[in-house]
Amino acid sequence: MFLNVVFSLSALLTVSGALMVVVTRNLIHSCVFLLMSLLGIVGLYVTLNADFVAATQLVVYVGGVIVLMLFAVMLTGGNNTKEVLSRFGFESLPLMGNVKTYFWGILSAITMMSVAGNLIYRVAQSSLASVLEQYKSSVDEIGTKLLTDHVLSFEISSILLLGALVGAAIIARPLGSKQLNEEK
Amino acid sequence: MISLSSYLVISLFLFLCGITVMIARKNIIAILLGIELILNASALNFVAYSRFGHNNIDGHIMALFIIVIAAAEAAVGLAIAIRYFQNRETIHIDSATQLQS
Amino acid sequence: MEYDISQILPIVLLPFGAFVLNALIVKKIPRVAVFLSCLSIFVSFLFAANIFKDFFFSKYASDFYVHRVFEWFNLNGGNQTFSVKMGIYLDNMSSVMLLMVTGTAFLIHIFSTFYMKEDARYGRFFVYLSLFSSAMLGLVLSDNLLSVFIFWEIMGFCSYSLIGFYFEKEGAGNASLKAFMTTRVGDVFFLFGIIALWTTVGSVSFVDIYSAINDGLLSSNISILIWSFPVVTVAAISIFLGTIGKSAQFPLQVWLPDAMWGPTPCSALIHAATMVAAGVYLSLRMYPLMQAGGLLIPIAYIGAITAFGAATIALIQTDIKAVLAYSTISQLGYMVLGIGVGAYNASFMHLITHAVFKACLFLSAGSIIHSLHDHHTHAHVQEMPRMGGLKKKMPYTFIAMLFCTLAISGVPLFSGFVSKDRILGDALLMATHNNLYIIPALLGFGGAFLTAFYMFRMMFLTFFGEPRDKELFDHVHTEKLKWNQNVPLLILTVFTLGFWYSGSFSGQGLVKVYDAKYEWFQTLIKAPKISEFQNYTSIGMTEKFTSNEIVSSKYEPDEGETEEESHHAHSVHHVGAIISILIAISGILMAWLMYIMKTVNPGWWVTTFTRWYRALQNKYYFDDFYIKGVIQKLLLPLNRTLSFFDMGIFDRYAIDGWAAINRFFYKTSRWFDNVVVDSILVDGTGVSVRFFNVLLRTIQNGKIQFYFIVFIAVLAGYIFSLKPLVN
Amino acid sequence: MSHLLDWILWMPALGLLGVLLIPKDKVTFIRFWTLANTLVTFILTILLYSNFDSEVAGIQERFYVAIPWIQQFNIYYRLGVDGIALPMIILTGMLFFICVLSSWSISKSVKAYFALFLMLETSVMGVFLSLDFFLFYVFWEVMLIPMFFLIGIWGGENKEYAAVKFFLYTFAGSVLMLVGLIALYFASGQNEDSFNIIALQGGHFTDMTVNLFGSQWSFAHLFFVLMFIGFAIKVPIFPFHTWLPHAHVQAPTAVSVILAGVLLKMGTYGFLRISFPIFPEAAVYFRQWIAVLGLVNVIYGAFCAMAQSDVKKLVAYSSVSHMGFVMLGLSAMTVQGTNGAVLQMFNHGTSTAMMFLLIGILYERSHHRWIVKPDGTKGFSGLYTQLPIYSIVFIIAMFASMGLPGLSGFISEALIFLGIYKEFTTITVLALLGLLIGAAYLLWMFKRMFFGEVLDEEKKYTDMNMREVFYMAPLCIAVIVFGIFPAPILNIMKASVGGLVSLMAKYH
Amino acid sequence: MNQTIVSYLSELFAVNFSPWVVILIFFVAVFVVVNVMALIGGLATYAERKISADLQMRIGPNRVGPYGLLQFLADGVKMITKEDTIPRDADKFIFALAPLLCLLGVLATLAVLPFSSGLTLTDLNIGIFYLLGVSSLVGVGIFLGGYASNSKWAMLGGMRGAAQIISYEIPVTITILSIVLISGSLSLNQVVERQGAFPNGWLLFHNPFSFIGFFIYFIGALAETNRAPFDLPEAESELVSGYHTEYSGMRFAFFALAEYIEVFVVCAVATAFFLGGYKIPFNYGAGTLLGQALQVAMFFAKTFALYYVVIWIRWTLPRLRVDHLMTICWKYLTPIALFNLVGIAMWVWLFNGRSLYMIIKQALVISGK
Repeated sequence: MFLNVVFSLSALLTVSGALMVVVTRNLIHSCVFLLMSLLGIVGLYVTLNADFVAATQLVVYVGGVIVLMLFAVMLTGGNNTKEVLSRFGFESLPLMGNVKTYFWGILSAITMMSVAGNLIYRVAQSSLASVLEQYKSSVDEIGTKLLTDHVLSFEISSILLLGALVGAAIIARPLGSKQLNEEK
Repeated sequence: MISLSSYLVISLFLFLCGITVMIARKNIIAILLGIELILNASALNFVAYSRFGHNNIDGHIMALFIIVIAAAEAAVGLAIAIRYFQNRETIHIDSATQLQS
Repeated sequence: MEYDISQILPIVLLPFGAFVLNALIVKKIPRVAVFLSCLSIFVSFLFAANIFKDFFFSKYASDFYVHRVFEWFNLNGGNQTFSVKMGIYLDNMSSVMLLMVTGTAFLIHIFSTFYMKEDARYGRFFVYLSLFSSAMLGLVLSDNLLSVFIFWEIMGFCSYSLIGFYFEKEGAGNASLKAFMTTRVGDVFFLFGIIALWTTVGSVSFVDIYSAINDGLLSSNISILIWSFPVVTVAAISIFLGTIGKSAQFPLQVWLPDAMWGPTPCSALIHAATMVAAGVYLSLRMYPLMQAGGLLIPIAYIGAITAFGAATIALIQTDIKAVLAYSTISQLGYMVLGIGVGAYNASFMHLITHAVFKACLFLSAGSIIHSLHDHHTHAHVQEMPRMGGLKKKMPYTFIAMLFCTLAISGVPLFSGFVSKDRILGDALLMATHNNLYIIPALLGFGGAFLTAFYMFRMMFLTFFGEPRDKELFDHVHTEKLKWNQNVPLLILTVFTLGFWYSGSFSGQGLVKVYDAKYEWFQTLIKAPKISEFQNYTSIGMTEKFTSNEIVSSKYEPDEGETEEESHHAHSVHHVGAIISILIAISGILMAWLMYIMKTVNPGWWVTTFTRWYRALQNKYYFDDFYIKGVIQKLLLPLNRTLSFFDMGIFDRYAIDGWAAINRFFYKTSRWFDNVVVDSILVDGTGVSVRFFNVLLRTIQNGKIQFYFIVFIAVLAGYIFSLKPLVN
Repeated sequence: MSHLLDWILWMPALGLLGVLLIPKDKVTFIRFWTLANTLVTFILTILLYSNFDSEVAGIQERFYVAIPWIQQFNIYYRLGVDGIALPMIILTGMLFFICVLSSWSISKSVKAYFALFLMLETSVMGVFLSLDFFLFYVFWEVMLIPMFFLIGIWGGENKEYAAVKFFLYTFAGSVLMLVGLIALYFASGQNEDSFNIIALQGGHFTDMTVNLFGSQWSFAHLFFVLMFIGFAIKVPIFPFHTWLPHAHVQAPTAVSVILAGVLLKMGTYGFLRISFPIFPEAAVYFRQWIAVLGLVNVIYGAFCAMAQSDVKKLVAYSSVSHMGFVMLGLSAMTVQGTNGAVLQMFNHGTSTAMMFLLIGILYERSHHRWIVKPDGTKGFSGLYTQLPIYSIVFIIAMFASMGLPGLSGFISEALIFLGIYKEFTTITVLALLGLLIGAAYLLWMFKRMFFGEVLDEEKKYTDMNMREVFYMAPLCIAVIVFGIFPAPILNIMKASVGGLVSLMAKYH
Repeated sequence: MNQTIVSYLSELFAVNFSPWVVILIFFVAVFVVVNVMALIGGLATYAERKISADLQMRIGPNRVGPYGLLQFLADGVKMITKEDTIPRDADKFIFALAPLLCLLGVLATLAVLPFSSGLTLTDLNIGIFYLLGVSSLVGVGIFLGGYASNSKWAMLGGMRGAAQIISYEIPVTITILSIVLISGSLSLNQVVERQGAFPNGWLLFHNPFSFIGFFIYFIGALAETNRAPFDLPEAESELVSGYHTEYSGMRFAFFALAEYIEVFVVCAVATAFFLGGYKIPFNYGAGTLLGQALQVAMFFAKTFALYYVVIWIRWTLPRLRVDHLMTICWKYLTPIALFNLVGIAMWVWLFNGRSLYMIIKQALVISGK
């Protein structure tokens, strides 16, 4: 029951956040709504007994990614609203006239929706349904598995992170004036 | 009663929002937001399946890896976006036509 | 009589230890190095004396020996077994030898402290001496041919280094190279002999070889090239070739005169007393093999020829050391002759006596040379024409040299007489038995005459008469008795007297020591009876000496089986003795007439026998033959042609020729590649591709999101067409 | 302990990685790093020696490593060591350590030099350690690459020619070996032992025939000959030896030390490890020809050496001559002969390494190597007076390589003669003449260079410094100690060699 | 769930609460704690002013109440009654959201603080991890605040704050990780339970590395809470008042409150991690309410001691420059923290977790025998 409350709250948060991300034109706002829906996902993880994943989600997204996004928005001229009104890039294709902005998005959304309906139908009538178990901390188990079964992927992901760190630092390094000129 | 399909629906919705964002927005950063949404959807799927399916923890670990990858992707992507903006004062995605034929 | 290894081994190990230690410290503190060398050799002399005492008083058992064996290394692996043993073989002969070597070596060390004093490489000289002494002693003590060979070669190395001791001089280099290579020729055959014996007998231990000879193991044949010989002959010949190389016998004697480039003490020790004698020692050890190989007559001939020829060359030498060198060669020839005529112990006795007086002679020459210092060239003088009248200046050296000269020229009461006379006597005896021995005997007597002559020529030219180089003479200080200049000489001089060896003053064994039937030398040194080594078991290195090794003397006089034969032998010996005495005296008289009385003019001989004189001057053209003939005309051109063939012809055409062939192929294939493959096939493909991409270009608008939509559409289509995931 | 071989094999590779990571201007750091790395490898080989069980014939179980590598072709990563390989491994470790010290004075692109050097060490170790024929071949080939560059970049005036010649020549040989390899793979039925050298051994192919050019040939004989040529080029044996003088003369000091000390041994090691055990019957069938070739090597090499006026070339030909002794010992197929051959491989490794190092030291001072200059004047004279320590070390090296008793060369040569005497008496006699010539050219060279008056341009030569003395010392000690007391080396090899000899003994 | 206020009470009274009661208790406890925290935050402002006055030889607030003790109430009233202004060009939605995010982030951390062995709202066994996560909301809040109020000072302040917080999270996290290595649990209760009451049992003196680690953590914490000398986001001399320049009234109060409470929180974490937390000597009165009270008292005593140090530092040290700030973080703190991590790992591996004190004791005992 308590779980239901948490679930419904966080589901609401998630869904509404995602929806707002889609519909808002303001980039900053969509970042904030993204944050909202991520928090909702944290709640969903909690209802799924995935406490460690939840905490990780919190740390990484809330602490890192969102702030990065905001930074990026700031550094790239913040929120230029004219971009939102711009058209799709289908001028090169003659049959694509000047159609409504979200037409293609909605079309593909409908497509995927029906696809997913198909999927969910099959999943629902499959034997996947199962019951909740007693809550049990997943930290130690995750740790054990990470260092036994998944150790290789663990290492690889760490190397990936290192690479991403260095790469990002190198890509976004401040340019010298000469360099700037030649890159322009 | 919370069932697997409810989580699936939520994640599907996230996924669709992500796709829509990626298609609709012209701002590179916005597209990155969409990607984040999609990644989260998949992570949620993983965790949900590991919770309701044969009950083991691997889904969590997959989710962790997805988060890791998301972080890396965000870092590099945003760095690229910033550098792109430094070079030509826009991050409109269609303005990236240097490699176009 | 208790023996364990700790009484024997130090004799070798002390000088070797001194060598190792000195090699390390000689640069820093040469004095200490010198002292250590002398001390070590002296201590090993004490050990040797102790051993000699034991052997001397042990009832003169002629066939008494100590044998210790240890395994050097083995190759047992799989089902293969092979073991290399080293050991110590100590019998009467080696005990006497030990005493001689250590004694002379010690005295020469002492003398060297005087002679090499001013030399820049004072310490290093002693390092070499220690190494040499240890090697020589090891050779004396070693029980098998392999270790003999090893020490033999190490001695060769020492002689090489000491001949080249003054390496600033070009000639020293030539001399050392010549010495080493000449002996090496012998050594290689020696090694072959060792291997032949080893493979046939299965061991190279003396006793095994003796018993193998006794069992006739060695009569099997081996085939070399197209001929086939009995092993025993091959082994005997090759081992005797080793002797020839080492003790400078007839074909290979050329190196010894050049060896005088070395410092005089090393000439005394190495090239007079010990190393050159080692060859004879080896032949004596292998006497049964020589016998069985039927090699005695050739040995006798070689010895005789060497003895006589070297003596003739010595006649005209003016360099004092050269005279001594040739006399050494000829004396060694006498020893070999002794082996050839079967005078086993006489030959060995001559080895000992010769070692003593020749060492003394060299040391005396050394002290003369050292005191004759030319103040113009700042060099020591060894030319006899510039000497003369030194008797007053250096009396002690004169006494020593006089005694030694008397000894070497075979004057009665002196050691040389005793030993040489026995050899000659035996030669005469054999000549009476076998006509083939007549020539060696005659050559031997002639050599004795010449020996007496040229030795006294040297004496007269050096000490008597008026000084021929006044200035040089005046610079010589009158010598005072110095502990390290004259005392060693005098000590050695004492041992040039005959009775030490013969136990009698006449040298004919009339006076006996103790209750021996004959005098000690004849009693002690016997040709090994190969039949007695049958029931022999080698004994481990660490075990105590046990009495079953002592075989009590079964010595019987073997000069003829029957009474009259032995009587005949005695008579012949008396005749020989008388002849040799006369010969010696006549030789001395001749020299006296020539160089004191001046009644006979040497120049007359030169002018009369000019061709002979030139032949002697050129040492019978041996060097010319070897160097100009063999090496320069044969060896070097062969090398040059071979190496030119290798690089210039074989490598250039046979190997690099392949490149030319390849060049043709790559030219053709390059044409094919350019024309056919590249321009027709490859570029043609490119053209066709260009045609198609004109069509496909239109949908290639670089719009990511368009691609994304397409991707989603395809994905959707795929999923719709999907079968149910589950059940 | 079971991973010791992996460590020995890959330690230089780790060092190589390290060198690649060091910036190229940190020259001293690179040198010390390489030095430390080779030292560690050397210590590991010593560790291997101390853990070696000298009783066991053949491969030591406790070090054996076999991991599937390319399974569908039954190629394994198989490492193992036996008494024949171990001396070579120790020699390799020691020589590489010393050569790093000796190439301290290399100043031209140090990083690349040491990187290639460590690569070379890995490949050589691999050849000596690998028991899988394919792996063996791989390492054998990899060895060519660093050699090519080391000769071609840091070499003398005619380096390109020498490098290309070395590469192509050796490569041709190894191609022949490759043919044999593939033939063996198919002949042994492509099971998972088809590349296992140990499993191939023992003469399974004796009676097999192969149809070639429409006629029946004995499989063993045909491929023995092919592999023989392949290895003979490496040894090198008479008709295939001409790359050696070029490579030696042009290569830098350290490289020619490695070339003479280790690489030549790889050929004879190949005979001992592959040709003879796999085709024993063929080996016995061809043995007198092997002996004759060895004899030709001895005599011909000695004569050619005597004619040289370039010291390095002289020593190069002398190693041709000495490897001829090894071939003689192998052809004997007796316990003394084979032991002597393996011991000679080790001893020649040390002595000739000393010679080359010394020549390198002299070259650093004089920048020429002429005993007699082309214009007929003296190249060197009276070095004995000028460089005393150098001369002492040179004497030791020279007498060791001419086989003076008491130094290491003698025992091996005596054992070899002892081995072949009963089989080929005539060849023994002639080979002894070769020994004589060997003494002759070395001593003649020594006399011409070291005796006599000191030339003017030699006045400025300095004697060996501490570093040079330091890296010559171990070799001197090895030469002297193993000359007096060879048991330590013979003990580790004798079991394996005995096994090999008894295998060969079945066939003659 | 390990040890919470609920389970503690159910043990204490040996009754099983029905879910409703559980939720009731839970909410009551949360209410209490949050208000106490608000109170503490208020008092902290007072304390800050008093202490600064003391350090500067002034008297400080002394009008309202005894020693001006009620000053903070007066401030609160003023805050509430002030007009709530929003700039015209501001992004209103976010402008309203930012302070709430800050306060949310801070208050959420209180859930896992172990005030005593009983009084813990919820003892997650990933407690410290969770704490780090939610506390990073503050950064977002500050940033959004800076952005939303459309002014360049605020903008700069917000950016600085976000950058600083994100950067300094790294050494702090690594240090905490190394402590977690020692104590082997992420739950703060467990960490505290692993320690002893006396300094020899504290993790601070567990080994040299943890001793260094404490200072790294403390510096990082100062930076994370924008306290001097790291108070660049609100550098009044450069930026007028940093990210809350445009704020007024209760929104500003939220920011201030959030900051002070966060300082308290980091001090509490330091206490729990290094200074033996709520442990009282001989575990006096375990299980009884008195014991709980003593533990709470001990916990607060240590925390306030640290709090005093923080204020002291603020009024003692000058402010850093931005590049110096980043230099300290990336070039000094992070490497040292990593070194500490390795060092502690080695220590735990070598002496399998014994502390320096125990090692010395054992050595002495052994040598004594």
